[in-house]
This record gives sequence, C-alpha cells and structure tokens, in this order.
Amino acid sequence: QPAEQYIALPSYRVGPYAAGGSGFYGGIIDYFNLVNLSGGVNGVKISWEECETEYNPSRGVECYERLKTRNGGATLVEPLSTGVAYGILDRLAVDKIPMTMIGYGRSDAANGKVFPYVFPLITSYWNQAAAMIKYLGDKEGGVDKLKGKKIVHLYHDSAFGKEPLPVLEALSKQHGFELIKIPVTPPGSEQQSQWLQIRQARPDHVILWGWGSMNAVAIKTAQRNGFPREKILGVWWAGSEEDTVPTGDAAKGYSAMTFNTPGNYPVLDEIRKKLYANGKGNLADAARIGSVYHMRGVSAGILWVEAIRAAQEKFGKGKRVTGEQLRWGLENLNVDDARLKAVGAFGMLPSVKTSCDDHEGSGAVKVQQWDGKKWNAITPNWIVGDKALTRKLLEESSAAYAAEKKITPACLK
Amino acid sequence: MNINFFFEVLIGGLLSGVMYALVAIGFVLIYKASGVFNFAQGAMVYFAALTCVGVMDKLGVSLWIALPITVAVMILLGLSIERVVLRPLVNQPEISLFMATIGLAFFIEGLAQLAFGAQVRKLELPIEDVPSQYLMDNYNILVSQFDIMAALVCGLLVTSLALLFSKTKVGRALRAVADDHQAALAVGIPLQRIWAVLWAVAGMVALVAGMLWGARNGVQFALTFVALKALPVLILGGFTSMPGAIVGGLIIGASEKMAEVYIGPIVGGGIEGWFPYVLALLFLLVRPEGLFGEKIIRRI
Amino acid sequence: MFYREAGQFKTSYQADGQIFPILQDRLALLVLLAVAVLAVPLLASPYALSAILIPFLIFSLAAIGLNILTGYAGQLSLGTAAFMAVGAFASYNFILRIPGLPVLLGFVLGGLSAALVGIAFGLPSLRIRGFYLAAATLATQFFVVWCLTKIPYLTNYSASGVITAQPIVILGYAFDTPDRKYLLVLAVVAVMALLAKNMIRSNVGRSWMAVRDMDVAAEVIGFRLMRTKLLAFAVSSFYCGVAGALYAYAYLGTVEPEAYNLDLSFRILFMIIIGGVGSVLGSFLGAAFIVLLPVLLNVVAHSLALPTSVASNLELMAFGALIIFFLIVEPHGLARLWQIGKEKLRLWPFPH
Amino acid sequence: MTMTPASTAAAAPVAAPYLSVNNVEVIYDHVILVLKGVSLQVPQGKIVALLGANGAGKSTTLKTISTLLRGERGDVTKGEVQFKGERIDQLTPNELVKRGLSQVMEGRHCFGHLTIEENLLTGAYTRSASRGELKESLEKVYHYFPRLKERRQSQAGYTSGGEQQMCAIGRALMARPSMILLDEPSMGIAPQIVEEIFGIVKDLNSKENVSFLLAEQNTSIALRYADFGYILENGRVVMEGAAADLSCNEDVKEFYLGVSGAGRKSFRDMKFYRRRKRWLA
Amino acid sequence: MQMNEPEAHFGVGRRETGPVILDLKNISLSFGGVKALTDISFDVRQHEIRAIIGPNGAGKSSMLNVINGVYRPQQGQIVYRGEVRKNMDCYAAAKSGIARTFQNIALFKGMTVLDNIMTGRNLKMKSNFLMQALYWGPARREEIAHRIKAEEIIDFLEIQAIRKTPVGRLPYGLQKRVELGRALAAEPEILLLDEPMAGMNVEEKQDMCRFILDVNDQFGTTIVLIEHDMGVVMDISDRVVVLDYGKKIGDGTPDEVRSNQDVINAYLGVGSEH
Ligand SMILES: Nc1ncnc2c1ncn2[C@@H]1O[C@H](COP(=O)(O)OP(=O)(O)OP(=O)(O)O)[C@@H](O)[C@H]1O
Ligand SMILES: Nc1ncnc2c1ncn2[C@@H]1O[C@H](COP(=O)(O)OP(=O)(O)OP(=O)(O)O)[C@@H](O)[C@H]1O
Ligand SMILES: [Mg+2]
Ligand SMILES: [Mg+2]
Repeated sequence: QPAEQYIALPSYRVGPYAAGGSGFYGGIIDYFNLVNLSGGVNGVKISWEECETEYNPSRGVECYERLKTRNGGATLVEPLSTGVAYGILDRLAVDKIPMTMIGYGRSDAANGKVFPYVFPLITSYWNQAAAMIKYLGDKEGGVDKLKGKKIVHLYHDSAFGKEPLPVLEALSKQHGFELIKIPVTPPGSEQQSQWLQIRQARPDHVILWGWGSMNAVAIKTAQRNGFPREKILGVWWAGSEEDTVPTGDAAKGYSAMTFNTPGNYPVLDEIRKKLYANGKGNLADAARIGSVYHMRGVSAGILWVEAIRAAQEKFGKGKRVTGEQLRWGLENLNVDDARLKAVGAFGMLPSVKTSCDDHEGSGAVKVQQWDGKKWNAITPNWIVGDKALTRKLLEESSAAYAAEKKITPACLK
Repeated sequence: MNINFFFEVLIGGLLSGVMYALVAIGFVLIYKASGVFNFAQGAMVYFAALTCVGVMDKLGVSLWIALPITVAVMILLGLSIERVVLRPLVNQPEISLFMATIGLAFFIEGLAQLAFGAQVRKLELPIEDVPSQYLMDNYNILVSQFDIMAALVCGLLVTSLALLFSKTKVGRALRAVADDHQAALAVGIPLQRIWAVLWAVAGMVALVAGMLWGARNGVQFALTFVALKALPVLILGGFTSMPGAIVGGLIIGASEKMAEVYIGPIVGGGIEGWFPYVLALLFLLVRPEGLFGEKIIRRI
Repeated sequence: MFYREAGQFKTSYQADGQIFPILQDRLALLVLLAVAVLAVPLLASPYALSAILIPFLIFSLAAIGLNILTGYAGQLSLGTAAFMAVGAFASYNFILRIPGLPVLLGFVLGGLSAALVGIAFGLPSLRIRGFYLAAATLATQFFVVWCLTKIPYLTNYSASGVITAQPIVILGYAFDTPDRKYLLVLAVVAVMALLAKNMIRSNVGRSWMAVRDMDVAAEVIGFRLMRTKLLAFAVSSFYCGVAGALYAYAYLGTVEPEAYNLDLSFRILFMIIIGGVGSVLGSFLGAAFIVLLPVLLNVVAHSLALPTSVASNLELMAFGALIIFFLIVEPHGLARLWQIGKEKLRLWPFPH
Repeated sequence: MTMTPASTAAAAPVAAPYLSVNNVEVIYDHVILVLKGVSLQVPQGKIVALLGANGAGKSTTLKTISTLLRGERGDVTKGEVQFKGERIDQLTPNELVKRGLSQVMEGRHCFGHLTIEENLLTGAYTRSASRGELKESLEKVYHYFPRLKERRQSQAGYTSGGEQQMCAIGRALMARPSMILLDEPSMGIAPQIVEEIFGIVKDLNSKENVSFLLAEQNTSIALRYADFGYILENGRVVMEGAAADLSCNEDVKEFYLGVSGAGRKSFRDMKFYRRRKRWLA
Repeated sequence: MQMNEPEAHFGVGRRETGPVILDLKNISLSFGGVKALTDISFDVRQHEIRAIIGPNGAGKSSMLNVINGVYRPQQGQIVYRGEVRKNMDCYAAAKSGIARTFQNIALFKGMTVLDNIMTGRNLKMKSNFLMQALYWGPARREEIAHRIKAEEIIDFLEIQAIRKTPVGRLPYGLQKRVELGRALAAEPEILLLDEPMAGMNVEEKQDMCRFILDVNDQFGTTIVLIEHDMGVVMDISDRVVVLDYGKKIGDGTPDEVRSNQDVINAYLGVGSEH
C-alpha cells in the first residue's frame, strides 16, 4: 500500500460559521485532490479526514483526538477556530503534530521557540493591525498625516476583537491619532447604538474587527445611518463574499484586508477543469471557486504541500513524513514567487519564508474593495506594517506565556 | 448633552425594539397556547427566511411567487410539528416539552441547511434600508424607512393577534390549554387542532420576522440568534401578552441603546449583551410576571 | 431472573436508607467502579480517555450541579456555563497568585467563588419562577462572560484574553497524561457524586425537593424558602465551578472565556433533561448521551460516503430527532427508562 | 360471602347499553397494572354509580372511557369501550364531547387564570351556539349554583375548593352532553349543595334524559339516586346490581354505608381500625 | 409507641380540655373586593377537637390560612400560648408547633411517601448540610432516629405498603392520609386539618376518625378541623364554629350548633338527618 500523507481536518459545515467553514475546507480539499490527481507529492498521496466540530471547542478537541490516531497518525491539523485551537494547543507538542492557524489565534504563537508546533502562517492579527494603520496612513499621504485623526476600532467583544489592541494603542501613541474603541457584543445582530456613536464621533476611519454575522450587520447599519462605507476598513474575517453579499449594495465601496489577491489564477482554472468539470469538486456551488474563503483554503493547501515537499527533501523523497518532520518542513518553508508561479498561484498569496523565530513567515497583506459584485484589490503591492513593534510585543507576550507554562524557549531541530 | 443625538438614540432604540418584538410575538403565541417556551422559534425564523430565498434561488422565481410557496411550507411545518412532536407529549412536564422544542431546533436548522445550503444569502425587499429623506429634511432626525415599515408590520401583527386572543372563543380556549392540558381536553377543546393551527401561525410570524431580519442582516444562520434578543423582551412584557411583547420591545430597545451609548463608554462598552437581561430581571423583582403577563397564582 | 429484590429483607433503617438498597445494584456499582479505576486506564486508548471519558465525567459533574438546582430544587437555570467559567477563572487566579497553593485546594476555592456568584444571582429566585427565572439567569451567563473579557486582571493581562491552566501537580505527582488526568477527574467526580447523593437522601435534599414540588407547602412545614433556594444555588454553583475548573485544567488546557458560552449552558441543560431531571444517575446518562451521540452520528454519517456538508446536516437532524424520540418514549428521561426497565426485570418473568 | 359476581347477572341492566366497557385492562407507566378486566354498562337514561375504596380504580375507569388516560402515561392493553354502539377508544376527547360524552375530572381542575364565567364558557367550546343560547346555558348553571354567579368575575384559581368543584361541574353541563362521567362530585361540597347536585343529576336525567356514570365515595347518597351500581375493588368489579339491591346487601351496608345491625354507629365509637374486607384480593 | 395496636385504646380516657391555647380576636381578611372573613373571634382550647363548618366559600380555609400565617389578616389579633401576634408567618407558626393539611392536597408530588413524611420532621433536624453531605456520624444517626419516628407514623396510618411510592401516583384518599402523616411527623401542638375526609368512603372515614381521635387522645394534640360530613363533625368534635359568608353565625357544642336556627338555614338545611 502506497504511503499517504494524512492530515486531520476538524472542520465545521453546520452552524453559524458554516459558510466560512465550507469555503475554507472546500478550498483545501480541492487543492489536495488536484495534487493527488497529478500523483501526489513526489508520489505520496495526501489523505485527510474531516470531523464536524460545529465550531465548538469541546467537540473540536474530541475530533482532534479521534482524527489524530487514524491512518497511521495525523501529521498536521487545522481547526480554523480559535477556541478549538486553544483546546488542543497543549497537546500538540506531546502528540508531535503541528498545527497551522492561518490568519487567526494568538499572534505571539509565531515565536517558534515557545510554540514549536504552532504556525500562524502568512500573517497574524498584530501584523494585520499594523498593516491596517500603515495603509490608512498611506491613504492620508503618509503615517505622519494620521496625527489628530480619529480612528474607530469597532470590534467583536471577545478575545478575538481585543487581540489587536496592544498594537493599535501603541501606534496611536506613536502617530498621534485618536483611537476610539467601540465593542459589539457577540453575535452582534444589532448595532444601532454603536453606529450612532460612530456617527456622533465623526471618525476619519473605522476599523471593523468583526466575525460572522456581525460584519453584514455592521455594513447594513452603517448604511442605515448614512455612514460612508468607503471609510470602513474590515479585517480579513470581515472581508469575504459571505460578509458583503447579504448586504446587497450597502457594501459598495467597503474595503477589507486580505492575504489573497482577488482574481483568477491558473491553479483555480485547473481546479475548475480537472475537478469540477468531472463532478469531483468539494464545493456544493461551483460559483464559489475563487471566493475569498475558498482561495484561503487553496492557499493553506499550497503551503502545506510545500511544507511536505520541504520535509521530504530533508527526510526522504517519496516517503511519508511524520508529524515531527512536517513540523520541520513548516519551520523551514520557503515559498517564493518562483515556487508560487510553479503551482499556478503567483500573486494569490505573499511569499512565505519561515524560521524558528518566525512561524508566520510573511506578515504581508493587501486591501480589497467590494464593488457591489466582487472584491478587487486596491493596493497593487503587499503591505507590511511596523514589524519591529509587533516583534517586540510578540517577544514580551510569548515570554510571559513561557513563564506561566514553565517552558524554556528553544528551537527544535 | 446633544438633544438631537439623544432623540436619534431613542428613536433608533425604539425601532430596534420593534424588531425584537417581532420575534417575541412568535414566542408569546406558542407560550400562550401550550405553556411551552418554544426554543425553536429562532430556528423557524431562519428556516422561513432561508426557504424563501432558497426557493427564489433554486427555482429562479420572484419574491412574489416564492412567498406563497414559503407560506405553504411553513404551514406544513407547523402541522407536522404538532403531529410528530407535540401530540405524543400532551400533558407532559413543561421542561420535557421545552426540551423537545430544542430537539426541534436542531432538526430544523439541519433541514434548512441541507435543503438550501449554508451560504449566506441576501434578501432584498422592495423597501430600502436607508435613512428616510423626508424625516431628514424636515426634522433633521435620522430614521431608516425600512424600520418605519417594520414598525407598521409589527403593529399590525400584534393588533390582529391580540384581537384573536382576547375576542374569540379560540383565544379563551388557548388560555385554558396553557393552564391545564388535561382539563382542556376534558371539556372538548381540540388541543391537537388548535396546536396545529397555532404552530402554523407561529410559522407565519416567523416568516415575517425572518423576512425583515433577513433583509436587514442577510439570510444566515445567525438569524437563529435573534431569539436571544427577544428573551428580555418576553420577560419584561410577560410571556403571555401580545401587547406586552411590543411594549417590552420598545422599552428594551430604547433602554439598551441608551445604556450602551451613555453608560457603555464608562464601563468599557459591550453591555448590550447583558443589560437588557439585568433590566428585565430588576423589573421582575417588582412584578414577577412581567408587565402584562398573567399573574402567577400561588394558592393552597 | 437474576435481578431480584425478593428475599432481601432490610433489618435496619440504616440498611434501607442505603443509596443502593438492592444487593445486585451494589455489586454492579462496585464492579463498575473497579472497571473504571483499574481496567479503563489500561485498556482505553488515549483518544477514549482524553476526548470521551474525561469530558464525559466533567460534564456529568456539571450536570449533577445543574440537576441539584433544576432537578431537585426546581429552579430552571441557563447560567451553568457562567458558573463553570467562574470556577475555572477563579481557580486559575488563586493558583497563579498564591504561590504553593495545592491545585485541589485551588479547585475548591474556584468552586467556592462560583458558589458566591451563584448566591448573588440566586437572589432573584426568591421572587421569580419558571421560565421567567430561566430567562433571567441568562443575565448571569452574559454578565459573567462580559466581566471575564473586560477585566484584564482575571486573565492575567494576557493580550488574547485567554488563560492557560497551570500543570496539575498534586503532592509532587504530575497529572499530565490522559490516564492520570482521567483518574483525577474520576476521583473528583465520584466523590462529589457521592456527596450529592448523600445530600439528596438527607434533609437538605428533601428541603430542595419540597421547594420544587410546592414551595408554599414547604414553607408551611417549616422550610425556609430563602435559605433553601440559596443553598441550592450555592451547592449547584459549587459543583459547576469545580466542573468548570476541571474543564479548563484537565480537558482544554488553554481556554478563552468564550468557551463557557451559552451553548455550553444549553448542552448541560440538555444532559439533565435527556438524562432525567432530578436524578444523579440521569446526569451521567444524559452526559453520556450528549457527549457520545454526536460522535457516533459523526462516525456513522461520515462513513456513508456522503458529501461532508450533507453528512454534517444529517447528523444535526438525527441528533434533534433522537432527542425528540427519547422524550416521547420517556418524558422523564433516560434514568426513568432505566428504572422502568429494572422494574420490569424485577417482575420478570411474571409481569403481573 | 353471600353474593358472587355471577349471581348478580340477573340484576344487570336489560336495556341496550348506551355506554359499555368491556373487559378493559389498564397499565400505567408500562408497569403498574391498575384495571384488571373491568366491564360495565350504562343504559340510556340511567344513572349508574361506580363505588369502591381509595385506589380501586374508579377514576382510572372514567379516564379510560374519556380517553384522557393517554396524557397520564396509561395504556389500555385489553378490552374496548363502546358508546352508542361505536367503539370510542381511539377517538380524541374532543370528538367524544362532540358526541355528547363529557367528563368532570376528579380534583377540580379549573383553569386557574380564567374567570369563573370564562371557565364555564370554555365548556361550551364544542357547541356552535349563538350568544343567546350561551347566555341561556350560563344562566341555567348560575341557577343551579348561585354561588358561582356571585364569583363569576373572579379568577378560578382564587376561589374556594367548593366553588371550584361547582365550576367544574357547571363547565361540563355547558356542553349539553347526553352522557356525563362524574368523578366524585360531592367531594368538598357542603351537604346541602351535595343534595342539590344530586338533585340536579336526577333532574337532568329525568327531564333531559342525560345518562350518568358517577364515581362516588358518598355511597349512601349515590345509591339513593342511582339506578345501578358497580363495586370496584383492586381493579376488578366485585359486585354489581340494582342500587336498591346493593343498599340492602349486608356487606355493602357494613363497609360502604357504615351501618350494621343496630343502625349507624357513631364515628367516635369506632374502637378498632377496620380490617379492610376484600372480596377478592 | 404501640399506637397501631387496637387494644391499646381500651381504657385510655379522653384528655380533659385545657385552657385556651389559641385565641383569635376580630379577624378580618379581604382580597380586593372579596371579604373572606369579617370580624371573626373564637378560641381553641388545649386538647380539644374544634370543628369549623360552613357552606362553600364561607372562609373556612382562609381561617386556617390566617392561623398558620399563609394569609395576613387586615385586622385582628392572634393570641397563641399567651403571646399576642398581629399575624403569624409560616415559619414561625411551624416552629411554634402548628402543623396542617390542605384542602387541595399539597404533598410534594415527586417525592416518595416516606420522604414526604420525613419532611414533616425537618424542624427537628439539627445537623448542618455539610454533615449531611458527608452522611457521617451524628448526621447519619439523626437521620436514622427520625426515620424510626417516620416509620411509626407509617405504621400508625397503615401505609407501609406504599412507603416508597411517589405520592403523585397515589389515589386521592391515600394522599390525604399521607398528608396527615406529614403533619403528624412534626409532633405538633395544634393540628389544622382542612377536609381530611373528602373523597373517602365511610369505612375510610371511620379509620380517619380513629386516627384523629387517637392523636388527640394519646398526644393531647389540639385539633382544628374543617369537614363537610356532618356525621363526622357532630360525632367527634368538642366544639363547633360555623361560618357563613365570612361571618361567624354559630359557636358551641355540636348539639347547640345543631339546633341553632341560623346554622340550619345557612348550612345544615332542614330535615338533614345527620
Ligand atoms: N398516573 C399514574 N401513574 C401510576 N399509577 C397511577 C396513576 N394514576 C393512578 N395510579 C394508580 O392506579 C390505582 C387506581 O387509581 P384511581 O385514581 O383510579 O383510584 P380511585 O378509585 O379513583 O381512588 P380515589 O377514590 O382515591 O380517587 C391507584 O393504585 C393508583 O396508585
Ligand atoms: N387568595 C385569594 N384571593 C382571592 N380570593 C380568595 C383567596 N382565598 C380565598 N378567597 C375567597 O375567599 C372566600 C373564602 O374562601 P375559602 O377558601 O376560605 O372558603 P372555604 O370556606 O374553605 O370553602 P370550601 O368549603 O368551598 O373550601 C372564597 O369566596 C374565595 O374565593
Ligand atoms: Mg378517584
Ligand atoms: Mg376550603
């Protein structure tokens, strides 16, 4: 029996976040299928198993525990849920299974010395926040122009929404803009008072740090209160079709962060041609190919496959790598533009180069804008914020974690 | 204090309250008729809205054709709920019935997503959710015209249902059922038929709520959560009162917005989640049966 | 045939007052405990231990807690997860800030903090009843989670607002593997279940049930309503608090306040209703049902080779349908079903 | 023991039964066997009394007939019930009331939140009566129970025990049934009113040809007004016969009427606890 | 205790009626517009059996509710054991030895007969809840001691066979008996009985009378009794008070009351042969 590279996918396809889950995991699986069609990674096929978590930490842990021992042992896991990720965080090093947290989770996990098995790939919340301020500054004609401006941070009142606060606060002090923090109680299906407050404050920009149904409501309520959507900048969890389509025209002009450039790419064409044309696609609705969540899933797939490839380079080509070895692969990832071009995804995601110190590997993002039908990138180049600042915060925070957990920070081999 | 802003907050709050009341009505309907707290109301709101847009999508028809189809589906749903879930549970402990509605909620949620998929959809009603120009120009007050329509619909619904309950013999029979299933059966009230009708009506109310909330927030799973907004309204207004639902809605809506805007910033904000509950709770300490709820009879 | 009461005469009231008056039941329980302590850690896979049995036991404990309040004292509550959160976050802070504090004592202090919060939020129950109270307890749920996200001190100023449970070390012995954690949880749960059983067969338990069944009459007989209800809130919250601490320490490890959301409260409530309101055994059965059923359904649905989203939705529907099915079969829950089964067995083969 | 069930057969009603219960067996909660094959008949236009000690199964028998058993987790495992020559065990209570069979449940069961008058009006739910007719029926009930008229606007939950009992009976009358199942109508009612209630029963019976099956503990008055009687013990019919015959029976006299040889004994003079006598046990 | 042995009753003489133990003075109670009690005064002597009779809605149950503090009278005074109380509260009443049964049975439906009776003894239990949770030492001994008392009552009332049955499943008549048991368990000084014999046949009433008389004889418990069966009332009570429309219309020995014209008009009816 040929060796298979088995990956655990505790996914969610029902419940409040089903729309995101089905797009993201659909993208991953589409890419896996594509790779397998062309013979796998150096002949090693990728296999995976899904388990419904309903975005619930307790069920997620059960899924992880169940999936991890199947098929000779999982070599990678991605729950796409902060709660589930935290629930299994402690177990990873013991089980020797790396976990990626693509675009979510605690930002300080990028410190591989403290979190050897955790990979917040591409970019973390802190770098995103820094990039957002940089973008807003650029829009004004330079970050120094932010002085005296008012920026509202409208956030999901949870750990997720509060995560960027240290960065935003530091930057507000540094650049002299006023930061107004307005929380929205989850799930955020009513935001009249917040938007009245915003209208009252007359801010120059609104950062929408939202998740789930909160986003559509925010945009709709902004419209209802006559607040220009052009002044709203969402996080990447507020920047998918799922967030804008239900608002109809209200989202026209609204922009959001992303780590994928919207558009069409050869890899997507291949997915269409080789999979969906033959009824092998994972999405129920082929129109969602290339949507934000789907592309995010494809990107995850690409990075993982490249990590497998890297690990195979080191530990033996054409052989299944173990979780430990794949961890090495993830830590020594170098997906540059050439590599991206080779897999048909050049420009779709930033180049990613990881190391023990930097499990994130990039920190570059783009801004996209909704034109009423689809997302369009409005920054031609990848934006990177004040990385020195985020690095400092990262060191402090992960050191505190290490102290609490009695971990001696060190790089794994 | 900026008085204009104050009024905006107040009016915005009142109108949000109307939206809550819309959902609360569905709860009152079922509670009055069976003494059961219908946990599945939120799921029904989602189901109704999703069915409507799903039908539009799948069959490619207009809203005006999809609506009657959805109405039919909701009626069918109501009838089957009575037949399959409630009938075997007549005269059982309230808490078991409550639990059954929870099971029902899961079932409906699964069914809705199975039939029409989990993706978020938009629902466009002929009326746009933008500030009313007229009010803006003449009174310099910002009110969405959509909200005004919602208030009208809600008022109409409450009035007609309140009349149903207070003026007809069915209304009286329903109150009897809520008091004592067994005795209601004994006097010949056709419990089954009444429940079937009521659940069908509750389905319709859910449809109205689903359309309005769906148009406002998009048709998505989170619609099931709007029930959480309706609960404080219910306890404040009283589980058994139609007018209570609307008055409670207005009070809750206005006061939660006031609290968020004027108290929120002092304590770090985000108090909208619990403030209505605490408010309703404090109120209950004064009147344990809510504003218009039926007095709880404790006698030996 | 083998399950008989006949011939077992009680010669003392002490014997009759036992938790399991029937010999076969006592033996069965002993065997069960022996298996749970000796065989399970050896035989069960780490998966079964850490993903099924540990949460099952923890949820059972929380369900016992809620059952004390709702099942025995008749106060419907939807704030269980909040009390669990208080237990977890309080334990975390006590252990963090009092150097050298034994972990178990930390759990107890966590439980006591939860009990205090329980008493505070139980006060309205003196006037409010039924679904009104249930809806009002949601205030606890939202308020507590709000506090935990708003007060950085409680999460030790962690930027992401999560806490990371300290390693469990008791008397120098580290409970760090699934089987050790399992044994620790098992011990805590078994002891607390026994205590609950004791309370229920004594005067406190009777006072709770009296208040549940008819509070006016209970007052006339001489139970003090306020005391009884608040005690129920306190004890129940204590149980939930300890369960919450175990949930953080022995199960999740790293938790955010959101892990103790309304959804969790509801899950615990499902457990007691499905298992049996007013039954300690029911708490266990209900927890097993709610923990295991989704897993089973998940395995079944995903082995059918259906598209995943279809399988997931079917799973949800089957879960709902089974809840309804069991309620129709026995509205008083699995515990009652079990009891009826036993009664039939007792009479078998001569049913009447 | 002078009487065996068989020997009473001759005394059994001769008219075609209006209501007949044939050999029903009832189990509660799947395990508690309560009725062990009860058969009885009510001929049209007659009053039949169902007597028996606490727990004999009288209420269960009545609930079996009115199919209210389902709501209490009781199952009819054997036997059948016929009303006007049709099987009714599968019908809903609503259909039964429409066919003219009403039940007054034991233990009052008024709708606490409804006023007395509203309670009475719910009784007429199955009738499609005009306002005037309803008013007339109401007046009739008020005529029977003037006390109810005084309390018509009070919520039933706040009325006295006896008032609730009257309300429950009045409510059943509002349906204008042709057959009424009365479960302990005299319970908690002042003696004068008890006489009146039985007077009403007789009245309805003779003037409007309403048949009655009444479960009653007050044996003396029940036998005074009834045409036939059944005695239930432990879920079985142990004796049946014309009311007059039963009241002459020595055992009935001793155990149900409390009179023996020398007439009624004072309650104060009962020096012994009665060892309950059972025909079959 | 051997009260379940019938022989024991021979030779046990009735206790002498003692001094006034409970004195109700000018009690008035109304609910909104409904006047349940108007200016009622009567007393209860130690060891006596005091009956309250009257038509439905006369205010009998309300009277009992006033005595044990469920209702607060708007006017009037209660003198209990020489102490003046404006009104009682339930707990104080129970604490000072007043127990009762209810017209609409107020048993704890989900509990077994035994547990119901044990609740009656709650005021006599001293161990705190921690001890009970541990079920240890004194708590355990106490529990067993009270269990013995409860079993005596069960024997006395002849309900051994149903001791472990949840009371909700019992037929009406037995529930009444269990409720009496619960009241007796408190070993009260005054026992208030609200229609204890409703829904019983003669045989059962005879037993119930016997129970009441025995309690009265053996423990000297004072009994206040509401009952509609005139046979019972006239036979076993020492004095009878008659209420009608919330007013007192008669008070005296059974014979006096029986011949009181007001009482005959309002309640007994002419030709009542009881
Ligand atoms: N819901 C129930 N569940 C279990 N057992 C029941 C239930 N209802 C009644 N029983 C049992 O059935 C038997 C008969 O009860 P039933 O109420 O029919 O008696 P009854 O003759 O009406 O007595 P009473 O004169 O006291 O009203 C009793 O032993 C009782 O315990
Ligand atoms: N809590 C209350 N609220 C309003 N009215 C009440 C309340 N309690 C009693 N009443 C009224 O007071 C009057 C006396 O009631 P009570 O229960 O004392 O009568 P009773 O003499 O016991 O009658 P019965 O023999 O029918 O039980 C009744 O008319 C009743 O409706
Ligand atoms: Mg009966
Ligand atoms: Mg009374």
